[in-house]
Amino acid sequence: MPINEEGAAFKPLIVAFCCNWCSYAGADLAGSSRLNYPVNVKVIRVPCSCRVNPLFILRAFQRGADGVIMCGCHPGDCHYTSGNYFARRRMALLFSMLDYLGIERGRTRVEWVSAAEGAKFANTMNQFAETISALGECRRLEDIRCVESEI
Amino acid sequence: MHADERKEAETIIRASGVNVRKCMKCGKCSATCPNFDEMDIHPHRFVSMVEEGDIFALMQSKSLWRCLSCFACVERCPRGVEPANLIEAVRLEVIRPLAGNRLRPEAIPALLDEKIPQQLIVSAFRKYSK
Amino acid sequence: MKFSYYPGCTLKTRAAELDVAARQAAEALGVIMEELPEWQCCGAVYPIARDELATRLSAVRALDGAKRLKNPLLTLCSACHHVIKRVNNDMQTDDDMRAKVNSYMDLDDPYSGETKVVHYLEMLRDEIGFDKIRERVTQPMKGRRISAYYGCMLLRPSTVMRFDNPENPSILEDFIAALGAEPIRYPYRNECCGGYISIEARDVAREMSRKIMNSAVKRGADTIITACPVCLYNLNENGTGEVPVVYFTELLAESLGVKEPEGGLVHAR
Amino acid sequence: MQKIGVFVCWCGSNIAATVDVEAVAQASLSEPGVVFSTNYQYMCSEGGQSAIRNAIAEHGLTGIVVCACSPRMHEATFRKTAAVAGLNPYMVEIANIREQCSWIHRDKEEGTKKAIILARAAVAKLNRNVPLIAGESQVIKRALVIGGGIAGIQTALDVADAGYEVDIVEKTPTIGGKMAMLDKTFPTLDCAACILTPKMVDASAHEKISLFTYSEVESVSGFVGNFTVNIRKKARGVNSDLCTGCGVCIEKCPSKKAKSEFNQGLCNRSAIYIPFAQAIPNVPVIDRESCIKFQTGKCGVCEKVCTAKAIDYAQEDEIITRQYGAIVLATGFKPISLESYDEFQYNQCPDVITSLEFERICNAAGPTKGKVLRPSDHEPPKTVVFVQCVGSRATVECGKTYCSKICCMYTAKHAMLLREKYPDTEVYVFYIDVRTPGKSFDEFYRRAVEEYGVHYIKGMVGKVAEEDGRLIVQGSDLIADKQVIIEADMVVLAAAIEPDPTARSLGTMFTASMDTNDFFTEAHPKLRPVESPTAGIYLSGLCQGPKDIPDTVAQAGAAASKVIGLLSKDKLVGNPCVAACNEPLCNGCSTCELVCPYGAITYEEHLVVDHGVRETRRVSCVNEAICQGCGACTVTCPSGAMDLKGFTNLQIMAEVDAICR
Repeated sequence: MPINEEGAAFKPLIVAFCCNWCSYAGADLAGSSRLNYPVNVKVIRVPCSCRVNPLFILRAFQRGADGVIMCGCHPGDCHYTSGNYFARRRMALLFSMLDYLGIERGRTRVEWVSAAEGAKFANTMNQFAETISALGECRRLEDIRCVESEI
Repeated sequence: MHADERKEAETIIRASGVNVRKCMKCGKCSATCPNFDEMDIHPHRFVSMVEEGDIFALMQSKSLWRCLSCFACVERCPRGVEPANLIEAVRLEVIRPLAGNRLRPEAIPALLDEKIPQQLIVSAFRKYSK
Repeated sequence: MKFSYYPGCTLKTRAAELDVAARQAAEALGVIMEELPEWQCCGAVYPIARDELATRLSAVRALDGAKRLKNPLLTLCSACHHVIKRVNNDMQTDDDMRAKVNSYMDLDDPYSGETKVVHYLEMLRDEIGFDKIRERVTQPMKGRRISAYYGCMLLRPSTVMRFDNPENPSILEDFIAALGAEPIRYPYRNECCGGYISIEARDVAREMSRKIMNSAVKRGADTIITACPVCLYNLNENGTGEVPVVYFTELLAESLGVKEPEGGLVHAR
Repeated sequence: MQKIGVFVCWCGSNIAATVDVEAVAQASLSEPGVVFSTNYQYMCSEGGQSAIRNAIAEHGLTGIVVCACSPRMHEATFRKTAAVAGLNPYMVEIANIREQCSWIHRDKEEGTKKAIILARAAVAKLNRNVPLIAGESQVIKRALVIGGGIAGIQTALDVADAGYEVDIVEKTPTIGGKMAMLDKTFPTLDCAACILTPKMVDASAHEKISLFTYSEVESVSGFVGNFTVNIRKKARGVNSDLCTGCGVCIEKCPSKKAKSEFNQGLCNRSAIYIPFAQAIPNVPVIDRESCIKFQTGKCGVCEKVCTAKAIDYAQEDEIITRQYGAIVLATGFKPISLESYDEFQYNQCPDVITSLEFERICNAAGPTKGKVLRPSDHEPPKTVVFVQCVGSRATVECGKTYCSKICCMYTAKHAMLLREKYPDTEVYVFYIDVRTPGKSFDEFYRRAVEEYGVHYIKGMVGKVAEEDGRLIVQGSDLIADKQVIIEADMVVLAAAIEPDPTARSLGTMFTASMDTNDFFTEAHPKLRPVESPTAGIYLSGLCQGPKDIPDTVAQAGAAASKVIGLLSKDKLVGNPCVAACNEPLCNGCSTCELVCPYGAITYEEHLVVDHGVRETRRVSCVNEAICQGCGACTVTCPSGAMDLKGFTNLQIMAEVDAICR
């Protein structure tokens, strides 16, 4: 496990965008089934995966997130019929651009989690956290002005 | 449970790759077994006894030498438990230590007839000796 | 059509008919069976335990040999097929096993299950096709009533073997029909014959073999065919002796007209 | 500047055990805008809610954050609380510190830290909330019920009795479903037909109910209160208005080799047929696959013999478009295919049958006129073996992981009926567990054992083999620790049940979510059991999960009451979290219109003031009644003019910032 300067074990900060109808409910089910996943995974609820603006993801990396995952309904099961298809295409382009900028592919992910898949949600988060732990901290897009202004 | 027995149980579960907790105790393995009547401990009890860690009794069992590895129990188990794999793992625990062998090379010639295929001797040897 | 061929130890000795007839028939059907230049006994039983490494190696050597020759691996004996197919499956699906075997074998190119394992019957069904075989038959077995005995090794566990429906197989019946004979189905064709138990408890094998043979005979079979030397031994030596038990390849060679008929049905009685 | 109150719930020990609620409340006080914070044992209780109301009044709060369970659970509750206290309900945000914090993290320090951050994110979002007012939409006072089995019929009757119009769409030629096939029903043993057929007649005669049999739902659009559905009426080949149901065509039809679906393939039917005598409507259907006229062009016997001139070979499928306020899914079930269970020889031996086939054999209107005879030789069986859990409770590929729930009871019923009719018949039941939770259920099963002498054997059957015309059943008796061999004449398999295969495509069409077994999921497994998570879609009967007839009828009534509740409203309060266009930024490019799945976006010429310049421009307009608030347009908009109320760019950015700080 990578160790940061203070000597503490590195715990990646992960932002998870979850659609209200499937994935957020899946995350709730993971909770009510008491399935463990890392504490630094923080979920933001959006109505649909297609509400996730690429700017939100850039912002997360800019503010120090180590990984961003977007979860939606399975293809064909979108509550709004087609939102997840838009999301899938947008993310394919965004992730490829982020890769070009040096945000490794492993730091971004799209996963379909239905309301019945609490176990899949927890497993996905565990795996994702593991992948990012191996990649280490992500400072590539960090906004230095933000950091300095806080000092 | 004796500490040695607990260790044996762990070894058996590891080597067999069987998750005994998946068993729902329906008995289809024992219903299916073509050699049921020859066994003192029946396939479904193998599963529950491993679960309970009752290994020494299994290691004494005649069933170890009567399971034919025909995989009928494995095929038909509705929950994918694989009882034959457990029996194999217990059998290995018996024959692996020195002097655990059931079949000795010296004994073979007397058992042969002129038609026995090599494959049969090899399989018996693999199952009964190490 | 070219295959690397793994005969196995018994086919070189007691079950030579199985092997010889298979080669003759393959030649007549235009299939090239190229015996692996080096092979060892497969071990006859699949090492079920996950901590058994050495007993898997000879199968991996055969598989790797075929891989280097870029051929699918053809098997004939049921036990060899069972062992090699399952070890191949381990190499494909069990990361831990694959790593251990490869580090032990130290191959130039690590083996991870690339070779396709094909049983001779699967070759007949999937590569040639029983319809084609029907056309090539010169001595159709008209009027013959033949039962197939599958045994365990080819069918189970079906999730790995993927050979045929494990409870109601039909590949041998289709084969029998292709030769012009009438296939006789009976319920115990996939039950165990007793296998290696006959070395220790012949009476057990006797009971099991008789149940199988009785069931086939009651339905009017005049011959039983099999692909396995142990099955053949048990049915012939421990069965009721009412009908002959022969290898399926013997019938094939015979009906393709590439085998002297007298060698066929009187075998091993 | 907002004046925010933060309310931290303990949820008994559910939250308080792993989150220091006091610390969360204290920490949130340092967040911008927060003027008040507190914690309470059960925020959702009356005490908790009144604490919220008091705090709003006392501190003049402009918004509240509740740190509690999932917003899917109690967001609506707290919005109502806020509204009562005079606060706009959309000035409420929930921080989910139960499902997504206390329940998944064991370490109290870590859990508390995370809860503080989640609260901070909710506060950050709330700082950018604005009051929202929900729009209203019309409710069309008609319901659609998909599926005409007992579930669909009961729901339709209950809704129609309340005075609303109901349409039933049934894919087969008659209503009645699986229940019509049954002989007797447990635990009272009254005959299924006697209790079902009057309901079928009621449904067809009800002035508020329209039946669309031999019809399927083709497509749907719209939303709760206002669905538009296209129904495909498949061509019967018979004009329903002219047909008198005399049955001469069926009698004279020369093609009589088709397997009767209603009799589970145990006997044949003609190409022109009605499924069973009491079918509703009593109008035949031509099965074009087996009709000689359709296959070869020659024949036409039915047309010749029909005095009513009702036969119409040229009839084509018809699409009917109807509007509905509510839709009920009642698509039912079927037994699983036993293709992968050849150890029981189902596909090889005609005397190995499924329980549903046994129902037909027992049924006085069935292929054997109610005499229990072997399909192979029409002889009465002397020994019958029942095998339970065939494909149920199985984790292997070909099975179902769940308990099918009805098999224990109907098997006891079958065993009992057999022993009653034929006291000489020996009856064995192989069971893993006998599960009889239900009123008078266990007593019923015990009667089978104690009074009727049915042999219950705890164990499973491993193999069935046919020898000399008998079925050799090899099973285990776990109590005796023995392998038993029973020579039987008939084997009856209690096959697992699964949702009807049409449910899958309907689920996609209606965006009604399904579980991994293709059962429809309910909005809440306990508290909203007859509603789909999609508004306006309700669930009735077995399509939601295995259940018997009493449970199905109860659920059908419950679904009906929910439908009535919806249809009784004149207007529905919509979701105010809809898209909105910032007109000065909009360049009228139409991209948003292209991605909108509801056609909610149109373009209009509006007077726009842009940097002091007044001009008329083509700008995007959102129809708030149609917009469902998915947000697809907001991301696709190249100029950033589109935003989603309640989930604005700034709100979500603020959450991101708060989480990453």
